[in-house]
Amino acid sequence: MVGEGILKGLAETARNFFGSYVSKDRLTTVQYPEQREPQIEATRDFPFLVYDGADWQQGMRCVACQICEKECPPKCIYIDKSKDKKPDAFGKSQFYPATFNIDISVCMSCQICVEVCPFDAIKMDVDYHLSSDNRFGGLMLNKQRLSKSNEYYNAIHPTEAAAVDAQRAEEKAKLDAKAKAAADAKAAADAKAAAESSLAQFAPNQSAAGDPQ
Amino acid sequence: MTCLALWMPQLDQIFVTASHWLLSYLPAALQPLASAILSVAAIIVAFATLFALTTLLERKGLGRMQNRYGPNRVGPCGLFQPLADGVKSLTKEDIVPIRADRAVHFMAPVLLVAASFMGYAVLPIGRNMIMVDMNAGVLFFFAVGSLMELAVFMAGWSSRSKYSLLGAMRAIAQMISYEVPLVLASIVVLMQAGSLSTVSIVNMQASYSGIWPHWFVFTPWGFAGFVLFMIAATAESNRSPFDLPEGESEIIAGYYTEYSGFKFALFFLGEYIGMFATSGMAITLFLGGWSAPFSFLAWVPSYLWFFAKLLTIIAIFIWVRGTLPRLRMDQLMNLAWQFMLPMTLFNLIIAGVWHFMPGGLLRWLVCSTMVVVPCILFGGGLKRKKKFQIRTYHFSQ
Amino acid sequence: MSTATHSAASFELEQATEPGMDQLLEIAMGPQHPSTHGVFRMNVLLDGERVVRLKPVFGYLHRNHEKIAENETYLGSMPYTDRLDYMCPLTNNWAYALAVEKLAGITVPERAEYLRVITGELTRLQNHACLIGFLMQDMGASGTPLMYAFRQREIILDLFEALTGARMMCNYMRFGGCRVDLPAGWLDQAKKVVAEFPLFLDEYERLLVSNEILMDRTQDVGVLSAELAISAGISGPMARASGVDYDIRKVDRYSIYDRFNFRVPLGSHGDVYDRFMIRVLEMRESVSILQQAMRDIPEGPIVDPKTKIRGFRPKPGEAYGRIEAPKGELGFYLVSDGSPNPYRYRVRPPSLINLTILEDLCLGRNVADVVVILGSIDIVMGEVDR
Amino acid sequence: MNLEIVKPEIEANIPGCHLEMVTNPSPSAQHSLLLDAEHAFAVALYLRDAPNLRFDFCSNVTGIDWPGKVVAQKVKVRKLVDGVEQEVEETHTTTIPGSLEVVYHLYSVEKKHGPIILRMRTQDREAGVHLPSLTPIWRSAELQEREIFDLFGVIFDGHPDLRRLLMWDEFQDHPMRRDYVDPDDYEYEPTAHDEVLQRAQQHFSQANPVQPSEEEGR
Repeated sequence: MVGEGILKGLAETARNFFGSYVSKDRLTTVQYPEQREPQIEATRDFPFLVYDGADWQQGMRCVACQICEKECPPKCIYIDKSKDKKPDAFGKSQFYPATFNIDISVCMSCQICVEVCPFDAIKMDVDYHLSSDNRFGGLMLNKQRLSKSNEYYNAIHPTEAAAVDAQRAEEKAKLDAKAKAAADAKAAADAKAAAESSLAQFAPNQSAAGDPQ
Repeated sequence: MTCLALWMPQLDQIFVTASHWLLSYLPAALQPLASAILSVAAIIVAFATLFALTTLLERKGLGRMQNRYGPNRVGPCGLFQPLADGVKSLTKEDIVPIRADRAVHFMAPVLLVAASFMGYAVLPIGRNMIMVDMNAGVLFFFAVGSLMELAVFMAGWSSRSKYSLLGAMRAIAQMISYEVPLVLASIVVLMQAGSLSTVSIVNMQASYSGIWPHWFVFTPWGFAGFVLFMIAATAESNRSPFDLPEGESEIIAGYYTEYSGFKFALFFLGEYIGMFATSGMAITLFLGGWSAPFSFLAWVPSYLWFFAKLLTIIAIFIWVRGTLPRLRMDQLMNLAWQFMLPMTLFNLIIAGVWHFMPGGLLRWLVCSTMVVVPCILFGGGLKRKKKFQIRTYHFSQ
Repeated sequence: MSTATHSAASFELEQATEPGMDQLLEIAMGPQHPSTHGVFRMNVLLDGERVVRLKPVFGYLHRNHEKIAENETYLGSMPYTDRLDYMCPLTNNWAYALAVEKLAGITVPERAEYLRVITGELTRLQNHACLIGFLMQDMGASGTPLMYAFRQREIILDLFEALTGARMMCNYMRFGGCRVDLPAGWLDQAKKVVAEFPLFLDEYERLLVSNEILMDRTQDVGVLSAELAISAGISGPMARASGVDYDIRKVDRYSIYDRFNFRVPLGSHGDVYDRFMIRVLEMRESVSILQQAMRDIPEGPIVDPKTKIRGFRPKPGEAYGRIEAPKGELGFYLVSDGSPNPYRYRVRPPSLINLTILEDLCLGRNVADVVVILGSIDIVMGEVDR
Repeated sequence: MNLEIVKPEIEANIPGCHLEMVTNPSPSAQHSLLLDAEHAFAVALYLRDAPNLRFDFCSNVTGIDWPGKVVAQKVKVRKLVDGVEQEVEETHTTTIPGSLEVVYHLYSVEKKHGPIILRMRTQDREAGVHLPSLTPIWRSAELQEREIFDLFGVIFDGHPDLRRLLMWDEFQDHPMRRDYVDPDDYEYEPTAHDEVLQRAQQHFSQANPVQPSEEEGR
């Protein structure tokens, strides 16, 4: 019979028409500004720089090694290495980025910078409200706009951040133990003075790093 | 209750009495002119509002069929969306192609809208609510309807665009082909009613046996005629699945490719108004015009029934649009000349048989068979010629 | 811009000089046209509405992907492959990873192979579903099938996002494995999605398969013979619709496809309807593969530990790796000279090569058929123009 | 497919043809056959039609640019310097001529085997180098050979419709050649990289008096 398939199709659209009033599964549209989709943990959009503690300049993990700049496929990262050094979270004296710019109009959110970073300093953000009225400057993020705290990182990617923190704590403990052993050895050789000075060296940084546990 | 029963006829005639009352203030010499202006204004306002409502309903209905919300941002439930669309089309730049024929390019949408509105002159919208009770009303309606073809062709030709030209060619071929079955399908009603006047056609249908009305659609020939008329009307008004003249995936927007801004909106308006007009004619011819579907509902104002029927037909249009893919030109022509035309001609014979046979079950049986058999024959012929079928597939090992 | 104007000018000249051409209508369908699936152009010569000649024009989206890749590290090209056929990023990743693994002789852990199969088949599901939607859109079905497909695709893209972090630009595969392991609860969710997918297919089939208008529009339209399909290098569902029994998953048995039990549907007519139906049937087979893969997935490492992320330098040589992508045979040809960048990087784009026979299919048909035939070929301009 | 078996078979069937095995040192071990241009068509036809081979599916066609190299070698030579025979280092430069190479990957749909890889090389890499087209044998080479013509500049004799594929017809150069220098008439795009920025600014100041209004926001 001619028209059978057409009637079947009509029945199907009618079913969907009424179904969309009944079933939530059918109507998948999210009414954006009022409704938001739940944040998926793995989501990524653009990179940011992690810092420990309260002060973004003090606690910045980035040591300006420029690996990410080299590996970035669209070459959207620009780093100037500092002239001087400052102590990092582990107490090692390191360079820091004098300039760290990411042009997110060029960035393609590929995450390769995160993968190659040996210092867990650059991670992927989830903030997609990035509209700007300035075509050129507004999408060029500088060091300050890129810096986000470790707490923020823990909030957006809890599983991944916990693993990173645990690893860093382990590293730090190792370094501490090493330093302690060195200090002990020194103390054995020399008396108290050396041990005190080494303690004095570590104390302020520990507070700046925040407690990773 | 008695109060309601008393008031209902008043309510039914409220527009008629109101216009009489308004006109009584004018000198007698001006009254015919003023009456015409008043009715024209009323029709334009009513159907332009219906157009706005339909665009919204269409988008919402299609949206729901496609599991979307449809427009719901402007105003409550998106009610002001048509208004926003209107403002948008008014503020858009009006672009005319350099090499276009500017005069014709301008006139085409105007003519289209004017032609599509003219048909309403003979449509009885309610009891005593008709602009001109012409005794050749149906003829006038189809004559005016064919003016739209001219407007469409003017648009396509004057734009000097290849897509517009293709669209216009398709439109002309399609609209002329479907005009034939459209008129032939309505002839059965004229045969039965013995009149070309729309008012007397509706009056014939507005009586009841028991609670059932005497609508022509409730006879075999009337049902076949109605279905054929609706198919032809869909093609006439370029609605999916017969929207080839503007098939957006093939020829951009067909004859109005080169129109923008308010002229584009006029095309849109003209198309919908034309669709309402042909639907209104289908209601008048087959669905008893403004008459109620059951005798006990006859107290509801007649114009409400008309619009209820109109909205139902529009809903079916939207439903079909949301489901079916478009036909191709040759298939469209095959349908017109190999199925619609023989069916409508055969329907004339059925109507004649119905007229001369004595009433009763036998008449019903004979006429129904006479509808079903050619339908299967012609439809099957269409299918057999194309040799399409559901296929089975095999798998490699 | 200059492309369009120059070509148009040269074309008009041609039109004037050839005899008998004044009776014909020349139309440039595209690059801005609703149904060219991107910025693709066909110069169509029409006699009435019948196509007399059709010349495809490419390159509007050309960005010299291959040259970019020659200046990137091997890993740096991985995110660019997402952008080739942006409907199915994961199979692009896979094909590239496979080619590099062949080039450098890297083995892939078993769990990673399963992850690749799962993500790859999910990609196939959503690509085929959407393609059918696009095809119906070209046929004028006002988007209803497309919206159903997109509803389903959304669910699959949510899975991709939960796993890879992005809906479309996944950048998930790595040389010797995958980037991240499944997050908690992902597999259960995916099982649910796959279990519900046949319901969607049933709905799709009720809506479309027996529709007379659709059959009338697609059957015996754009018939491609098996001989021409093989000679013209047509691959994927399009070749199988013409009855060419060639599925790289079966022929090459790459990855772990030899472990799964699935069938390869074959068409007999090679027309648009067959191409459409083959995709429907392939989706059903993909569902079966997915169910088997998700049942059997083992625990274990997801990436070969010997492969370095930085400083990856394969030995000099070359390799051609190919997979059965949803659109056809997607191959990557790599030449290494021992440096961190590939010396030569070539994509074998199924979309482009499947377009070889476009003119053959369209000649003598009319404009309405051209868009349907183009829709059934399944192209993505990101891949055609590269 | 074992090339060691195929090669003598072809050589036996196509008289006068000269085939050379190109070994591939990488773990993929996809070795290839280098054809000479005169007999390439005949060899390809044989590969397609020989009943035991039936390579009817030409999967991939691509070009490779091998620019000419100047290799400097330091050689120690004994020479008479100031009447005394001494060992002196001398630099010998040898020029390896460049070539454009076209690679065909063939599979067989009928026999389900493959790949077999064919290569052809041009004499040099000047403008207007010719190679025979294999499109008459495999239609799938049609667009791909056009692409090679477009991007590498190899002219395929016997190709039915050899035009540029991806670049526009008026374009002059061949972008996939290794020595291609891209023109700096690209759109000004703000970037963090000095050299790109410099080139962009230079271009805009020379060619176009209109400067980009915004400075990059560093």
